[in-house]
Amino acid sequence: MLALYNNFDEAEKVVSELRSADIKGFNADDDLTVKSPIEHPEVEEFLGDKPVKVQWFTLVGAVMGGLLAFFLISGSQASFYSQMKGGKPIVPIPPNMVLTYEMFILGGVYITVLGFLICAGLPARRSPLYSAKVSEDQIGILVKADESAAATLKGIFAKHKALEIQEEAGR
Amino acid sequence: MIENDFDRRDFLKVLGWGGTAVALSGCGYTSIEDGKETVTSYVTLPSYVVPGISNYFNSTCAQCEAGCNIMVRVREGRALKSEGNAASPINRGKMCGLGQAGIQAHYNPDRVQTPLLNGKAVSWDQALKEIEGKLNGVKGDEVAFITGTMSGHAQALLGNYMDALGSKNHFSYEAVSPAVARAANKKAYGVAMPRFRIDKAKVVVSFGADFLGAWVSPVYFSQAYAQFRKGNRPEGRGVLVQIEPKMTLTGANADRWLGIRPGTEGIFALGLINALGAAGVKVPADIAAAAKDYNPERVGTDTGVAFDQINKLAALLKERTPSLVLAGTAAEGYAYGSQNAMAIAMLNHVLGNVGKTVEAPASVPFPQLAPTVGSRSALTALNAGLAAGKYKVVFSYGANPVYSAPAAMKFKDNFGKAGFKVAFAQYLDETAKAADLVLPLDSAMEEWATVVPEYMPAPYEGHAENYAQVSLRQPVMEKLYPNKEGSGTRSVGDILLALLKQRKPEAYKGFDDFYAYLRSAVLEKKTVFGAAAKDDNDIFWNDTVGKGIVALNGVTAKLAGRASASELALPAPAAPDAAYPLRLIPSVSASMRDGRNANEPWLQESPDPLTTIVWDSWVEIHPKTAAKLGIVEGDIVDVSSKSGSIKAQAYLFPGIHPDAVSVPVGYGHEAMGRYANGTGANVFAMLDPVFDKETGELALNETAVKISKTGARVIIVKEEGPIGGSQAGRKKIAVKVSAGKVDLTKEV
Amino acid sequence: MTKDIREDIAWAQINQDVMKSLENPRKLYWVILFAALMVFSVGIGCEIYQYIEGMGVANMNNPHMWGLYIATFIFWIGMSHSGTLLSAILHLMHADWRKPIYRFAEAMTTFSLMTAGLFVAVHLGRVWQIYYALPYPSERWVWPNFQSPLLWDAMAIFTYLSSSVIFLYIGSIPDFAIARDNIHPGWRKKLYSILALGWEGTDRQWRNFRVTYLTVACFLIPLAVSVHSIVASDFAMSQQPGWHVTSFPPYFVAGALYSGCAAIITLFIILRYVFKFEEYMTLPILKKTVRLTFAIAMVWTYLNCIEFASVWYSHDQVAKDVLIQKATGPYAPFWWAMIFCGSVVPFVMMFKRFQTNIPVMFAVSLLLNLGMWLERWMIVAPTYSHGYYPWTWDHDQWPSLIQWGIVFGSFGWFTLLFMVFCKIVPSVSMYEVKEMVYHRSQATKKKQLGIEGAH
Amino acid sequence: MHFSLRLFTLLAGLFLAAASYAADTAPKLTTADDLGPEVAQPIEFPHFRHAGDEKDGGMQINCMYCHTYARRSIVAGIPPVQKCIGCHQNIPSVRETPRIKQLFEYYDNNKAIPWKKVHDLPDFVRFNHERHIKRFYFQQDRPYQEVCGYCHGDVKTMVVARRQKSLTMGWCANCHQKDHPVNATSSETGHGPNDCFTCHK
Amino acid sequence: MSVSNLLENWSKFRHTHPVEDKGHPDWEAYPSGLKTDIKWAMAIDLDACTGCNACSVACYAENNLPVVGKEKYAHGQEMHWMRIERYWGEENGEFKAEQGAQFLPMMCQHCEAAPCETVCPVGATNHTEDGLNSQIYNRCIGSRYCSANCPFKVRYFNWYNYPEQEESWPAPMHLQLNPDLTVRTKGVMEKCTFCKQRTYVARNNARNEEREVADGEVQTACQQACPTGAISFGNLHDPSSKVAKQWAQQGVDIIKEVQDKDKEREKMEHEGKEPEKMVRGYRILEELRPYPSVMYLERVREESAV
Repeated sequence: MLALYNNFDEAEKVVSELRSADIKGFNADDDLTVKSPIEHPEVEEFLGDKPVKVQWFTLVGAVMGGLLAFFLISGSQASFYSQMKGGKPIVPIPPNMVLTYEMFILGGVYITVLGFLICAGLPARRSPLYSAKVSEDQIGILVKADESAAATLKGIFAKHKALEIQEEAGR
Repeated sequence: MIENDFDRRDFLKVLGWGGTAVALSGCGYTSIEDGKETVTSYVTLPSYVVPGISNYFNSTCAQCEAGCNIMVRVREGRALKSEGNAASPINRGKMCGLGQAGIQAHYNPDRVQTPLLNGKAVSWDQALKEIEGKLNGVKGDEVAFITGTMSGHAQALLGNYMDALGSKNHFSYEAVSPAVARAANKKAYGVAMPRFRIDKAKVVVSFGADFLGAWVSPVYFSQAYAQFRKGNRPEGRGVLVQIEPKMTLTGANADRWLGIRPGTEGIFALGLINALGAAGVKVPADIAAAAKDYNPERVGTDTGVAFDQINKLAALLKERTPSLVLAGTAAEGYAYGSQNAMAIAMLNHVLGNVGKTVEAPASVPFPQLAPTVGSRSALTALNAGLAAGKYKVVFSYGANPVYSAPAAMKFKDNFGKAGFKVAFAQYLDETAKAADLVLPLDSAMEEWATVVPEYMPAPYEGHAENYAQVSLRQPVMEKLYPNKEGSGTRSVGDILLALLKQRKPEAYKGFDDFYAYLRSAVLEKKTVFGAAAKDDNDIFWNDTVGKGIVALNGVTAKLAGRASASELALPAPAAPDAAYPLRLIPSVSASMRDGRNANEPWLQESPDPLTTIVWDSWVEIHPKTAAKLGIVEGDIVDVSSKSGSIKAQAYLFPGIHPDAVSVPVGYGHEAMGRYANGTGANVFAMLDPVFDKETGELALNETAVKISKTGARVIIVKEEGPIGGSQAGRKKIAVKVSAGKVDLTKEV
Repeated sequence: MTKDIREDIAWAQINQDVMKSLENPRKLYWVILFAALMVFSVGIGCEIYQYIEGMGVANMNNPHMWGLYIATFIFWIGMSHSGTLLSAILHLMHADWRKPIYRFAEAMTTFSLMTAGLFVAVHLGRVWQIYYALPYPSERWVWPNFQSPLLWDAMAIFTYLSSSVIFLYIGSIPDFAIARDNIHPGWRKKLYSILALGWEGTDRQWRNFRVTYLTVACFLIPLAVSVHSIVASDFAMSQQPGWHVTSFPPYFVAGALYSGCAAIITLFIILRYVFKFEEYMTLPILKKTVRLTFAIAMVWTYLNCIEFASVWYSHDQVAKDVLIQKATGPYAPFWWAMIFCGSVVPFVMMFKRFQTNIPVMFAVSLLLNLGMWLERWMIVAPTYSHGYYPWTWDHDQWPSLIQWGIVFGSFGWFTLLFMVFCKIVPSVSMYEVKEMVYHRSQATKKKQLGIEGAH
Repeated sequence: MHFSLRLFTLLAGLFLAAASYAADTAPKLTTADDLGPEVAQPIEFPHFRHAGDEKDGGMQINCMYCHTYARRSIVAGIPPVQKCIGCHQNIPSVRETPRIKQLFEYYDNNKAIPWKKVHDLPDFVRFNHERHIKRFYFQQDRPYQEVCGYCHGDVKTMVVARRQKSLTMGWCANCHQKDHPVNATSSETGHGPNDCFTCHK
Repeated sequence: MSVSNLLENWSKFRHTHPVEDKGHPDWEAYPSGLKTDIKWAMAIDLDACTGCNACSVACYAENNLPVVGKEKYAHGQEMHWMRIERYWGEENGEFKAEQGAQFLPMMCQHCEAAPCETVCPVGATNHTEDGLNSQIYNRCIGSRYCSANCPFKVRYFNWYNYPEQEESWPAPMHLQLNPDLTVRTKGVMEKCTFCKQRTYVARNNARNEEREVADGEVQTACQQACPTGAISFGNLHDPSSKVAKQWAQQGVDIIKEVQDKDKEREKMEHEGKEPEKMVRGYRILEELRPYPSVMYLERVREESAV
């Protein structure tokens, strides 16, 4: 069930009420989603804290990239017919460090983005309950609930004069 | 190096270069390609030829008259590179750039490949028949033969041919030979070209003798020079003083270069004698008499060299003996050139060098093989004859008079007057173009010949004092243009032999080609050539060919007493003509010489040592003079004399006397080949017809010129950068140290 | 005080305005596009000729082994840096006035990097063997030489390019969603729905989005710095006088930001006109950008002086000679032109009335870029013609028309890419403008409330 | 979510695989043993007949009897026609076979046979037969079939020779890296030169 | 096994040549029996050099150098690996010819620590185990960084496709090309190789006969041509070779960037003492620490002469 609201204040009220009101067959933690046209941290506070795990991907990626770079480069220098160049050691540290640094960043960025896609569940199919308005200027509140809870929820939505309420039956 | 189990001619037949694949593809593709190329394979092969390993064949360089002994690297039938023959006393395994480029004369794309009659290709038979026809009913003295310096059996054949024709008119012409000096030497020492022992001298005073660059036998003299400069030889490191109006390569290597006013070399020499006398050196009476008026002050004013320098030089010469004084091209190129040369030669007598550093030369025991050294007077004589319409048939070989004769001589027109003109030519050069019949010549890599060096080297590595040598030239690869159906090239020897057969068939029918003639001629005299009578001919011959040098017991000439110095009379330097204030000095560069090798790209591309200019000729002007005329580097200037003018780029050059300008000879060919044509200007053409009073040699340096800007300006194509030869204050690039500071005695 | 942006502007309005830029720009757009195409094709023609004939046609020679190609290469690399500056650095600083303009700045980053990449290929003598320089396990057991600064370059640029592409893309996912929702059906709609990855703006998406965007931004800043200091090390690591300068890396970075900002001003003005973005790319924002640029110009000038000073007071006569030759030799006109454009012209930006004067700023920004291009050329060429070894000193070597043609072609190529991009991707970040508007209106509301409370 | 996780693991796996492969790869890559193209020769020279084993009707002639330059020159070379004739004029039994007829034709017209190169390395590569023969045939005293076979494959079973080894740089290097005993007796080993400049000209 | 190889031979891969000289890592390729410890080096006596250009032409002949012609020469695109430089004496900005000119043959100095090697992106130029600065034509991709970093500017680039250009080797001139070398194509850097093809043959002969390369066994083309024998070339590690003797005698040590004798000379000059007899060996741009393998001997001029 998707309800659209005009501004954040209303949306927040709705959310908080939904969470406080204990409705059978409706778990506010899992079944409640807010869709907004812009990034809006306040709403999330009302949704209760949900941790973000992207940083871990970042760490792994960066470290992996760095190590890979160093060993790949030094290893290949060692296996390159051990050619002497300009009186420098065959495996010189400074240049390898430069490249390690670059690969460190490269790995970091790539894996971070990968992490983002995973954590944000993208790419994903769009749910049928979606309104173009959300990408424009309205806030959508999407709830999943049993038939039994439907009426109550609708009530709550209506109370806060939702602009529009979409409903999808089944499941 | 070479085993001779295989007849050379057969060898060349089997070892064709045709099949050899030449790697031009370079580093293009990275994959291996099977079955694209063919392997070099032969029907039969001498055991000493191994694919992938080079053979070296000894021969003789033909790039100049020095006749250096070379060995040519041959692989899979291709001549690759000529290198010096280490056994040779002339060049001792070394070579000059000019010689190196000989290989390009051989492979030159502009060679004449078939006989041409009035520009149309004909077969050799037709060509020879034509000659015979033209010679019919022509009296002997109506035939003239102009050649360059010649020697060896080809010359002997030529002599025989001229005799057969009953002609005495063999003109041996060299545009830049030291003929005047030779004449003067004859008077001063009794021999035309004594052995100059630079390697024995402590001081060498050279009056414009460019013995490191283009004088007589440069590579040989370079060896001597190296000796002379060694600090660890008993005489210690030698001192070289060069006195000349325009700096030559030798001048550039002198400890002291004196830029003297052109033409006053003789005066300087006498002044020096005078100064030596003053310094207490014993001077023969007649010389002293001749030199007495030349006190340093006067000489200083005449020559433009500060007189204290003359005294210092005298002191040096007095202190360090033996010394050696040389008279070179620059000194002799004047109306009174022989006077100059004579005066300079006298110096050697005064300094007592004769017998010490001026030695009696040895020569080969066969006069008919000895070189006929070319001269410019020969051309004058021929020209006179031609002008008078005396000659019906004219042959030319190894000379390019149409190019190198001064325009004032009108040689080209006179040449045209001759009824029938035959040119033996490798290129279709100016003379060949003017000729009716052109006979294509083999290159030096394709022909058989014997060469007697113009300058016989001093004994080397345990040779006898009277060492003399005959050098052999042998084909090192199959002809590029073989004699198929009458076309192709032939060696001068073969041509002369064929011509002789027309005259005296019976005398020469024994020899089917020049090789056979040469072989038998040598074997005839094999005892003289150092073989025992009982030696097997083939072994001896193969051995000789393998060595490329035949050492002989030469005949040593005597140094005769000198002529009296009483007739030494040197005019004071003429006041410069107002209309033509400057003196033109045609300079002879080591690589370009008289221009016969101008079509060898390596020579065009290798920078002139002193100016670093490539691919063009130039006008050397002293910065002061240039400033006066408002000329800057790269200005196209018009250099004009009474008899002609050229346009060339100006180059400001510190090594030249302010009253002189210098233009290199050898450039500006109208016809020769893709590399020579139109590069630079031909300075021969504009020379004034002034001749040496005694020898009648054309005086090269007697041309007065004026210079004017044309307004055009170019960026000179040269090796050096915009700051010329400056080191921009950098410490350690090319470092010079004064001899007093270093200890050279213990150097390896 | 004038506001950076109207706070009462309706969000729907924002969508419409920006979406319009994808539909119908002004005529000028097509003119520019066509011109760019022409110039680019000239460049291509020259390159083909050079490819066939060999590098000789560019009229380089023995001392002058590198010419305009490398100079222009550095120029483009430099240009790329300001995008990062605006999007990443200012993002971390929460300077929200960047929001309307950072999108095209990032686009500029990406495309100038692509252009720079072209020059690597153009410059090589045997570009068909370029794969030799890639570190891949080959049958031959050979590897590129990791000691070579050129290889660091390649690595750095690759990292930078890919990262900034990703950054650009991540940043515009929500806008793709908007485009997807608002555009009429057609190939574009399909395209956008793919690019949007099914973005719905759920709280979960936003949450991760925020963190990711921040992280990548953090990575980009050191990366950007490293990239241009590595380019600098192409020269600083070498031994040549005038190149072997310690202060090169920071000097290059400053120069990079400088030229980048100048370029942003130019493009700002163009886009503003072409896409009718007066509402969003407002004069106050221009003013802020200009001030930023002026600051950086001063930094660059300072570093420039430092470089000269360090050369001048060192006892390295050779390096000194190069400097003198720059100021007096055949390159003097260009060198002084560089000083003028780089250090004198920016003072125009001090004056308030010019800061918002479109034509003046347009001209100035162009001059600045010219100056920065000259700077790069003046780094490369004079050292060649005046190195350690006097004999190899050269007359000033003048690039051939081929060389010039390829250089100009690169500008065409860049403009082409950029203009096409702006036509396909919203060049103003809609959702962020909304945020900007939202937060600012909130702020003012609070202020008013405060005032009323006082009564 | 799960879709993306799978994607992630897949990508990460690929990345790691590629990386470890790259880091540890080179030696494994050079085991090619492919066959070169058929090369049409002017005369179909039956190598198996000359060099082949007894049981296959071969005469077990040493490679270097004909390719005699291999031991003293950089190239192995093709024998001059004279060499073939030298034997074949005394072998009347095969005198009339078509190939031998061809051979004698060439000889009588004094024409060299335009053999095609089979093992044709690029022009910038320098392969020295002499060194390899010295090292493996004379010093290590291996059988000649083996020594020549390293690079030329099993020629003694072929009619017209055909390339059997890849002869690529990696293939050469693979062997140059190995330690080979100095000679038949000693235990001391050394590997081929590693300098690019030794083989690249 | 690159990584394991890396860890096993770490120390080998870390030593810097030539300063802490443990030689070239590849010397292990030669079992003790045939160890040929070679360092090719050259000594050029500027006093003997007359600047006659013979060496330069010989180089053209030996190394398949193309003739570029006037127009390209004008653009500075000439290809002479060996160039003869001519300097004048200078006095307050004016050239002085009184002591003649000063010639300097300049070719690749084969530096032990060559600046060109480190910067090549593909490793086409390396330090070989016999002490040459190699140039692998086929590996070169033409980035021209090596030349940019060469203080002597002795590297020459193939600006055009000379092998296929009509004027470089018009038939039959191509028959003269030396089969022991590649003909370099468009876009490749090249330079003096100390006549690698010759040293290669000499070394192979030596190893076939299981001996060391004798002094004078191999001559470079320029050395062979030089009419005054100003150039000497040989193995610096063979104390009996002429080159080694010269280097030793001139007090030039290949792995020093400042020679002791120069230190002393400086000290004396600093103390205002006149250095008495000195030796004349020096290396160009030594102070940049490329450790060149070519030693020059100062030209000597007699000041007392006139």
